[in-house]
Amino acid sequence: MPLDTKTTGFKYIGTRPDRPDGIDKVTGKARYGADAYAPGMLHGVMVRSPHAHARIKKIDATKALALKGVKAVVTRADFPTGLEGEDWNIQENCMAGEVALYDGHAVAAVAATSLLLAREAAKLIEVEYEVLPHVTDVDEAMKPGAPAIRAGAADYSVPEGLHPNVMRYIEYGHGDLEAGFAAADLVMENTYKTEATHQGYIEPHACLAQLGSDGKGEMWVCTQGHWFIRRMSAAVLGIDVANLRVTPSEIGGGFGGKTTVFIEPVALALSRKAGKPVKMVMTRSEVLRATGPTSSSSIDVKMGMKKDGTMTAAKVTMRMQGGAFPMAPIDSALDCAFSCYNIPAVHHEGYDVLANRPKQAAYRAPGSPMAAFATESLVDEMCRALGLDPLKTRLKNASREGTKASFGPTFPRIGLVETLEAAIAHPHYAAPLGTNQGRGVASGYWMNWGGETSVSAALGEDGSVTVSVGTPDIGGSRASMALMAAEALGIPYENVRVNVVDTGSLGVNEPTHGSRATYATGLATIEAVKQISSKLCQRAADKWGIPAEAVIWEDGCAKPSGPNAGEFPPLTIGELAAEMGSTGGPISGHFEATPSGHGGSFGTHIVDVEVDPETGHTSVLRYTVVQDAGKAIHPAYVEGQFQGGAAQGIGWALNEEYIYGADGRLQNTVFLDYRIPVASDLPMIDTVIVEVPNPGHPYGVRGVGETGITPPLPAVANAVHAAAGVRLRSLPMSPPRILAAIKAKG
Amino acid sequence: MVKVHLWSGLRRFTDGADVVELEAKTVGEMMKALVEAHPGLDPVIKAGVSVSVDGKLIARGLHEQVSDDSEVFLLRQLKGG
Amino acid sequence: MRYHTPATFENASAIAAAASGVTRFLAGGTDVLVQMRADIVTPDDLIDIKHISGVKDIVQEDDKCWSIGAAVAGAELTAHKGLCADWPGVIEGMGLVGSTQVQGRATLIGNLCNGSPAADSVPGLAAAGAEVSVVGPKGTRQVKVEDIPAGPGKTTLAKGEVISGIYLPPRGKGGGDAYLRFIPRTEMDIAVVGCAVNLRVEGDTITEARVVLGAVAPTIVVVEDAAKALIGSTLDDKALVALAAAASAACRPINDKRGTIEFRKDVAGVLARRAAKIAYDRARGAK
Amino acid sequence: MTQIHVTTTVNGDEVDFLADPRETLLDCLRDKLGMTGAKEGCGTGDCGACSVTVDGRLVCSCLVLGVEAQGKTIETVEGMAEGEKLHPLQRKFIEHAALQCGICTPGILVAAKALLAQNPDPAEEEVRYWLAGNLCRCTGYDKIIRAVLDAAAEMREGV
Repeated sequence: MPLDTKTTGFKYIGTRPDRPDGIDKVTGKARYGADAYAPGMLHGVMVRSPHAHARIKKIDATKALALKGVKAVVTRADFPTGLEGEDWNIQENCMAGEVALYDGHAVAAVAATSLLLAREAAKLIEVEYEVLPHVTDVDEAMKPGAPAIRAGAADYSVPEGLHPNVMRYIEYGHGDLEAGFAAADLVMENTYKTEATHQGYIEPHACLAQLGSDGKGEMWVCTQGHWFIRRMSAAVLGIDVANLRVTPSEIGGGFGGKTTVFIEPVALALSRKAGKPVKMVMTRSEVLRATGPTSSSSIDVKMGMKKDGTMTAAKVTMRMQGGAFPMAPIDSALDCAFSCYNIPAVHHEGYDVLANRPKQAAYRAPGSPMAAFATESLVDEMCRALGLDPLKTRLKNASREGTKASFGPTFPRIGLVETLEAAIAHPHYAAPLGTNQGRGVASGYWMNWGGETSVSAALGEDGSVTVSVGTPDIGGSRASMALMAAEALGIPYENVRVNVVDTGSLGVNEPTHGSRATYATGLATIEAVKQISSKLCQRAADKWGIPAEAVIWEDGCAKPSGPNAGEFPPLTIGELAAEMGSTGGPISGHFEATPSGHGGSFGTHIVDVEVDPETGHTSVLRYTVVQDAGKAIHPAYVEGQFQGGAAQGIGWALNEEYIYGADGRLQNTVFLDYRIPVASDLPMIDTVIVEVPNPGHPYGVRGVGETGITPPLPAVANAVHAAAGVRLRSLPMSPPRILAAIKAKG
Repeated sequence: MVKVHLWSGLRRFTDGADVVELEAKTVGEMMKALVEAHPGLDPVIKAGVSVSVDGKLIARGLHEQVSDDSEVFLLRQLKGG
Repeated sequence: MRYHTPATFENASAIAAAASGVTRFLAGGTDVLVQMRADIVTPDDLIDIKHISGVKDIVQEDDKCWSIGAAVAGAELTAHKGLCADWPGVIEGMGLVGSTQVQGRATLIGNLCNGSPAADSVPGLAAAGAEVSVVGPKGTRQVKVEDIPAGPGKTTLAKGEVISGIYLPPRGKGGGDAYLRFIPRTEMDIAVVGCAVNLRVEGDTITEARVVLGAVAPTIVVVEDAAKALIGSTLDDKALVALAAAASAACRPINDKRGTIEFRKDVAGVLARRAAKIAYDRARGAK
Repeated sequence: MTQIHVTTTVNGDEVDFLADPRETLLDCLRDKLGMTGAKEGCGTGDCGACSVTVDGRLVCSCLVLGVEAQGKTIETVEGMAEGEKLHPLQRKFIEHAALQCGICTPGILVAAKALLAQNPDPAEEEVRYWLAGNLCRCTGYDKIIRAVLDAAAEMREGV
């Protein structure tokens, strides 16, 4: 795709205007998932398995249905059969079939005239279970004798002889590994473990669904991607996608967790059965028990290094459980494991394993934080052993343009070196530290994503422009799109209105995921509004009686392209728009693509912590994020992504974890015990935006949403080591673990 | 001939080769030729792969050009959060 | 669920005594509403005591004893200068319960009657020697705070009994108290270990002491040996070591999602030392 | 289930509704009065998204029963702006990009307003501890804290 790339001399790009949806969101007017109501609406409540693994012998809803005001009960029997592949997985996850596969797995649902009544009815639905043996730990799930969760479901890639819980096996690499290790002065190998975490969005899943017996339906839902919701819901229910119109609400956080369906097809099924709209809103406990947390992981990493810090070879073996369904993100985890470094010989191996836990969903750079925790911890340990500066050692080995990436291809223009240089030069890196304090650094990578994208732009009669996009605005993307449209058209930011529209109003769009919205929707927005300006040039040319090629678009005006084109005063967008009905009709632009020049984003973080040697408590004292944004369209929201990613990574490193009891039940199902960072846990988070323009975007944008969660896990572990003299190779580094390590050290 | 690099887990479908040479002018032709040459790869490609051409990830652009000196990698499909 | 708003504690007690199903008293509601929401408890009768006169009062009696109404919220205690000056440890314990929002509602008596061994305000109250008055079908009785909890989620209160108020003794000369807890974050967690120390000094020598641990046993633990380690000392290193050892030894904790047995024992000793230092400084500053 | 008639004042207006005694003030504000500014993030008082003030005291409306609102004065995010004039906190939140998804914003604004009412010049640490019960998963709190401190400074100058 030929792109008219521009990386300097911007008028609007790089400024920090107020976001267009700001007032709605500070006054309580913005409507989120649970803020919708419909006439005659019923409330739906799910019945969930209290067992980690159990055969469903019988479901009896007689007592529930006898309650006045209870309108429908659905079970798996109300869904079509014969689905295959991921469609079947999604259906099975939304409503258990023969076996409940994890604590919290939905087994039935009820709709009633009030929420209180629906809750009461749900308690009256009697489910008879035969409890089966369960396994929740990834390493345990691969051992002989572990209960097979779904025998015979492994794909082509799994060699014979592995436990039936292994769903996929991946192996790749390049270079001579043995020679590489032989050439090293130091070879180290360790095992690292990370526990599952949750995206922790503050807004629970919510939807308002209506489906008729004719298969025509509508849904209001908080989601990162309503076309995904449409496709998955339609598949689970066996209806046509075009018959289901999905409107996205404002969304209260997603981080990958709102890219799939949980309650949506069930609400539609209840609505179809009851003949009325049904609203379903998850409780926080349901969100934690039964949506899509991350995988937990167990990782072996081995690396060879010369005395001067040169990396000679590296090998990683990654085991991940993604719940009772395949598709734990081993692929991206492996690709990110050594992506920061130019290592002559690398080898990757990965196992995708089933366990009796909820089906994992994407969480911000899926797989990359776990991989970085292992690799970047090991690099730090090796730098310590060899007495090397950890940032300079990273710089020495850093991937750059032309490096053969650890996952195969040659890197195009990337910005890791620039982030490392900025981190080394940052005053934070040289600042003094006190007693029990330590500093850690780490780098991280996310490859980003382009994805299916459609954007429409329409010119208004007064010269203002409406842009219709399909990627929900989770963190200020309306502002970024408006800035790019304003820049491309040369009109004020305020004259662009960006709307996130429903599935009936635009072609297919993938969700706001994969750090793709500013990149892909931005690219499509620029191309769509450029169609408007080129049409306006044509109108001006017609008016002036000169060829369209002789007209250029500049500063919001059509102008003759030079003296040879003739002398005409510029025509403004407003003048041209006012006449468009009589000069050829309405003007709009449309662009659709699956752009693939997204380019990856690298980041380097510096963190200072203080560890209380008597309690193992870790305080984060200072934090700096350095990351390549390609070009920061709205720098305030880029900084926000950096800071938010760092905060989530700190939570993952220190206190967040899924805790399963011996009974296979999740023990921490509320925010009181699922401990995400609170305001008093964190310092200000300093940011440095590095801009190495991405040649794959007209303005050089790289996605920035995900990379920021990757370095904190190892950076904090490295800082804890520096502060307390102990190396924690299992996350979270909760106080009991740190104190035990300190005591073991003596 | 376009040289296509496969991940090594696929070697058992390609008689041990992790680079396969094919006649193709587009990504679409390349995928077709790949399955014709090594039918064992069919389920892999149907399950979804990404193709990297000269360092650029071609998600589903079957018409994208490849030439004999292109660097082509078959990669596992990835999605972000 | 029936919602009652009695005008006296005697009426509240009578409603509870006559009830046949599950009964809960409602003051701040920060535990009851959570339990209702989580389907742990759905009361048949919910008795809101906030319509009873005097429940929002903090009064210092003529003998310098403090009388605190049953519905006084944490934020109201924290804002009370006289009470904070006399019993800073008690108030800082209560102040640690939940968020600012929870402080707007949560009460000392609610924290006590919830029966959690990790309740942040209870060790401080017990260390201070606080008592509560219990109104029941058989009349009113005074009970020491440490005699109320009976185990996780359980109290010694009989059917129909309700606590109407709490009484802190006169502070007197040379007194100081402190409460510390350990949590993984800085806020919003349940205590993994809590420790309150209340002591009195004459000159630099400790003459009276009470040390109470939370979250290390089914109920709070009044640690006599820890108090002995302090009494007669000037909080020298030897006393601190003995104090920590006694505190650790008194723990009968469990492994759970919030901490391990070993961790709780260790940290109980650490917190005892740290809390004792604060209480000691306060006592000497107050003399 | 018997419903109880409740009369209360919300953002200066006297309103009434019928409440099942099991329903929270948050349920009543949202489902009976159509005031969906306060959000339910947890229902257990751990996230602060439902923050309102009752008789001037900051609370989680999910931890107050609707029937307890009888005769009280309630303020919500919907009452912060005066007509089209935003409260300085609201303006500073937009200026500082202190919201990303915005779901925690109503609760944080109500909580921050309550803080500044009792302490017009809080230190950073005081703001952080005061807001510890308001979870935000998007921002890492940095820009939220800056917006509150900046609004406080502006409000002090304005006095």
